Amino acid sequence: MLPDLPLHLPPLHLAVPLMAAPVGVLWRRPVLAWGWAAVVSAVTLLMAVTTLVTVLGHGPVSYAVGNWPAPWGIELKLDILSALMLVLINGIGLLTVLYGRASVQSEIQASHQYLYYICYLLALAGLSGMVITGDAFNLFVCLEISSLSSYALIAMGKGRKALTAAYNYLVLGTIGATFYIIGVGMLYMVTGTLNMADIALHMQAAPVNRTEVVAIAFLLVGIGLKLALFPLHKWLPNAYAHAPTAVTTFLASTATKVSLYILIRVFFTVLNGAPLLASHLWAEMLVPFAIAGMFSASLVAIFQTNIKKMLAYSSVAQIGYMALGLGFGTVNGLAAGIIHMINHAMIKGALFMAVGCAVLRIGTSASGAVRVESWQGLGRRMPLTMFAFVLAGLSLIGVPLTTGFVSKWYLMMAAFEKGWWLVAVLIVLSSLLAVVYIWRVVEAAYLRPALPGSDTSRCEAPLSMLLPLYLLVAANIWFGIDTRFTVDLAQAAASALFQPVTGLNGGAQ
Amino acid sequence: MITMVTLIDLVLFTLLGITAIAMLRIRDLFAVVMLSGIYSLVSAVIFTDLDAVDVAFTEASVGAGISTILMLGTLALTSTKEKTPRRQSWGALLIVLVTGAALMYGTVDMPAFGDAASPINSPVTDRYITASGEETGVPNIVTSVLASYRGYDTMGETTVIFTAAIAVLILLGSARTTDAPVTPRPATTRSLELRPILRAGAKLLIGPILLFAFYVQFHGDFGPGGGFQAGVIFAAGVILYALIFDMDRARALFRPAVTRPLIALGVLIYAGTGIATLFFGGNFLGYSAFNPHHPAHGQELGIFLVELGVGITVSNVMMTLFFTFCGRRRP
Amino acid sequence: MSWTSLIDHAIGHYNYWVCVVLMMLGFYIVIASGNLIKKIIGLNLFQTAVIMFYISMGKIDGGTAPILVDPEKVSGPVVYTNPLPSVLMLTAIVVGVATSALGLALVVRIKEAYGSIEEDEILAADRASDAKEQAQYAASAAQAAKTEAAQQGHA
Amino acid sequence: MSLLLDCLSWLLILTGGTFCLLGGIGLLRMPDFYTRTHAASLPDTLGVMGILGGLILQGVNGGHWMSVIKLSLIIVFILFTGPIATHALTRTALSHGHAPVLHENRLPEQQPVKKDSKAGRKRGRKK
Repeated sequence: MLPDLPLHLPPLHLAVPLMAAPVGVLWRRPVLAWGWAAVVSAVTLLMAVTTLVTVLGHGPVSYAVGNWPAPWGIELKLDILSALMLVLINGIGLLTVLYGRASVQSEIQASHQYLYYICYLLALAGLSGMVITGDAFNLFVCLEISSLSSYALIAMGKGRKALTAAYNYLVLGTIGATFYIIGVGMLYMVTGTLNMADIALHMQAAPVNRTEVVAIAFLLVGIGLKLALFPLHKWLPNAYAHAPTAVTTFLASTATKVSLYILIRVFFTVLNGAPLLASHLWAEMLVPFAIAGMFSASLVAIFQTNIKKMLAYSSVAQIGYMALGLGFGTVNGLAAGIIHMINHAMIKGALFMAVGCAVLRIGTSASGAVRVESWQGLGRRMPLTMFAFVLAGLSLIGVPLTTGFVSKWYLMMAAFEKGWWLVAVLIVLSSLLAVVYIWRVVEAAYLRPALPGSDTSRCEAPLSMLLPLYLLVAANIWFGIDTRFTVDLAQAAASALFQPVTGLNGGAQ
Repeated sequence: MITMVTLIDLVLFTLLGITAIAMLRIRDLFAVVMLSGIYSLVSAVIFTDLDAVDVAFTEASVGAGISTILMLGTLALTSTKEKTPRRQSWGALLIVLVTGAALMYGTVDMPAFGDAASPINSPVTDRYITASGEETGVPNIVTSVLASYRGYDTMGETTVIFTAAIAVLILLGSARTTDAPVTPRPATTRSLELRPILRAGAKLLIGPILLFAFYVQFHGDFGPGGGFQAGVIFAAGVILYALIFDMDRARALFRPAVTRPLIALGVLIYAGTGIATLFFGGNFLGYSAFNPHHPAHGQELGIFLVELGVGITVSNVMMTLFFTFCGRRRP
Repeated sequence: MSWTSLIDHAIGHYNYWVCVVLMMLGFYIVIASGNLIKKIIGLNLFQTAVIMFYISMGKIDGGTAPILVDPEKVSGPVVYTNPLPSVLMLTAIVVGVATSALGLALVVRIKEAYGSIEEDEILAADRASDAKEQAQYAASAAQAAKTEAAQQGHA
Repeated sequence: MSLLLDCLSWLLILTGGTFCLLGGIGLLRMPDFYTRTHAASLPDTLGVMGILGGLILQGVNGGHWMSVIKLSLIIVFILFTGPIATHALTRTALSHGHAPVLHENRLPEQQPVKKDSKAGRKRGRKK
């Protein structure tokens, strides 16, 4: 008897990459391992798109694992936002696998490449698992799958600094995860359930309780650490700078986004309608941190000589924008945050991919290849790569006709709607800082002479890397001009999140 | 209300606090590792006292056993002294004090310890206690919740262990490992071989340890235990053999070529059981579908299978971890 | 609040307080210690304390371990301690040992790469190599600019 | 019969407890590694055996035969592991040149409580 697969898609989003990883032990040859990862990513992307279509057509999906109804069993819950996240994660995943073959070949020793792909599949499984689950503790388990595999992926970077970066990420990430389970434990203590919607129902009914307040604070700090929200971002720049470029691309465009997704879940599903949220204090508390992050991280980025590190600091700043969207605490603000989350995944994905192309061809030491000086004269040597970098950079700055402009536009609209004029001005000002640091790279590549002794012959990255790169750049332009898809979806997702939670088992909307 | 349990609890908790403070102050890492083993053991006693026998079992075998061995292996490869004097880090102290104060503030509204009326003893728990016996046919509620009601979590847990093994193989699995027999072997190992009493004692113990592992694996439905504890105990038996007799001989018995595929196999058994239920018409991991006429029998079969998967993965991961850490040559 | 109720409160929350103190001891070791192994040990301490916190909340006075007993063998109803925290914490222990194994493997590799497991020494080594690289690249960039200027002057 | 068993069991438990306590005191008060190991092995053997023996009698008294069997097995295992562990520990110490502090090689001014192992080892080698 064949199962009705579309009906059972929710658990398969986790189970398929999770089972593909151990099977991957069999394919030791790098080509086979790569092919396997690519096939699995394509399948999961297909599943994710199917789920998104289903959710858009028929409303949120709820799935009782093991036939145990929530709150006794674990419930998987897919609404528009989680389906959107699934498409984002798996889409970026497929692109980085396709892109990563040449990059991984040059940066990771051949005997370890199959382990790299296994770890990638595990990270994919963990991230998908976090997005689909409706259970607060199950989220922690999936978080650990993705975290452990990310630590290993980062440690695979060339050079010893990758090891210390992975170690620091491990320590801070574990503290974050532990804070998260302390928070979940306290919520469980006062509500007696682990199902997010069920927790929300209990909290709606009960008066404000000091244990709940502390629990939410711990959840915030724990997720903030994983999200690298300023000032909890200390692990991120080094981790991104020293990881293999394919890993940086994947993590920068998915891992922090999923952390933001958890934050949204806590604010809008767990705290849904609870007396705690009445003052919107929690969301607004994010605003000062978000703005401080936007400025301080951008300023630090300006003074970086390591391009990967510069982009990593820029990520911290961009996380500030997303958190700011959440901090408005309005439907439009949340929508703006979600829009920027999607757009930033595309922007940073493209930028890091371009960096990877350059690293492949410059080919000095791990840290040498990403120094601004090494990039001098690169405009003539790798015109296509640099052109992509410039386009993605423009999108990061927020020039009209790019996705970056769209997200900043909606953020400013949300600020105006709230009457926060100063915040709107600050958004523009901090975007100017991005001009400075992107310009430094562009200047080096196009206007400065190449370093003595370096190869100046024209040498473009292989097509297998350029194609995914240009696909993302094209997406940046496409969604910058035709904003319907992202904006409509984000607004639908945001307004769905503002619906009160009224019951379990799919009755959330 | 002061009961005997509360009293024992108070004493043990105080002991735990003292151990933790000693761990903070001592700079000899060897002593700190030993203290952390003691800390785990005392925690295990407290867990038993608090009726969490499965957790106690796991903490004793993992915290006091495997963790300590891994740490000792690391010490052997690095150094046993903490060089930098403990910095008087006021920033760290401030962070910790603020966090601690927040937690203390949070305890104010917590239900009292041992209170049967506290919210966590809610309908969710009620069903586990009253209905799990009939629904799953497994008397140990922890096992039935772990493997069935929240089996999806446990699948994730098995994957976490698998991930750790892959990660450790990435980091330590090549270059410096001693695949060929090391010559000459360090003096301590050789002197160990000359110890008839130790060897005789170990010979007598290893058999029962391995047997006990199987007992724990298959008796986990009825008493404390299950795949995870069984896996750790089995690995502990092998580790004992490797420590006292010979690393190379142990590795020849449990070759990486065998253990590594088995790690993957365990995860596949678990997730495969989930997929199999789909073919029987149930939801993912809905074991009842295995036997539509007697759902409880289906549950028993499913729980047996996934526990087997957990046991296979965990035992092989633990052995792999041990061999990778302790097989690495000192730099 | 009367004295007796205060004492009752203290006894009812002593467990949680000790757990908090243990958590904070572990947390302090993690963030204040400069030794990489000790940090991992601190993480273990922290996590074990959290486990204890969960298990404490599951305990019921007069309860017994959540393994069903044959109702015919005992007289009267049996109170079982809450099994759910145990289940959750079994998972947490596994996650904890996985994390510390990975952390320790990283420490071994760091020792091999840097020759040290002290945070200060590693930072110093990194700083030294950074400064060297910085100087090297600054020099070559300056040289490149000079050559370019000379070429333009020549033209 | 049952009263007799009960008394005997409590006697055993108390004896075991006393040995454990003595072991603890000895661990703190003894001068050097070897004597301390000796003290530490007391709770491992006599202490545990006393307490478990007492518990076995309780089990016999109450008819919990499963517990009696399990407790007896524990005694057997502890009887194995305790002395072996102590033996391995002391032999390793001895083979690493850790000499016992004997009466004749203790300096008169040295406090017996401050067992300085390094000083002890040096003098041990001289001998």
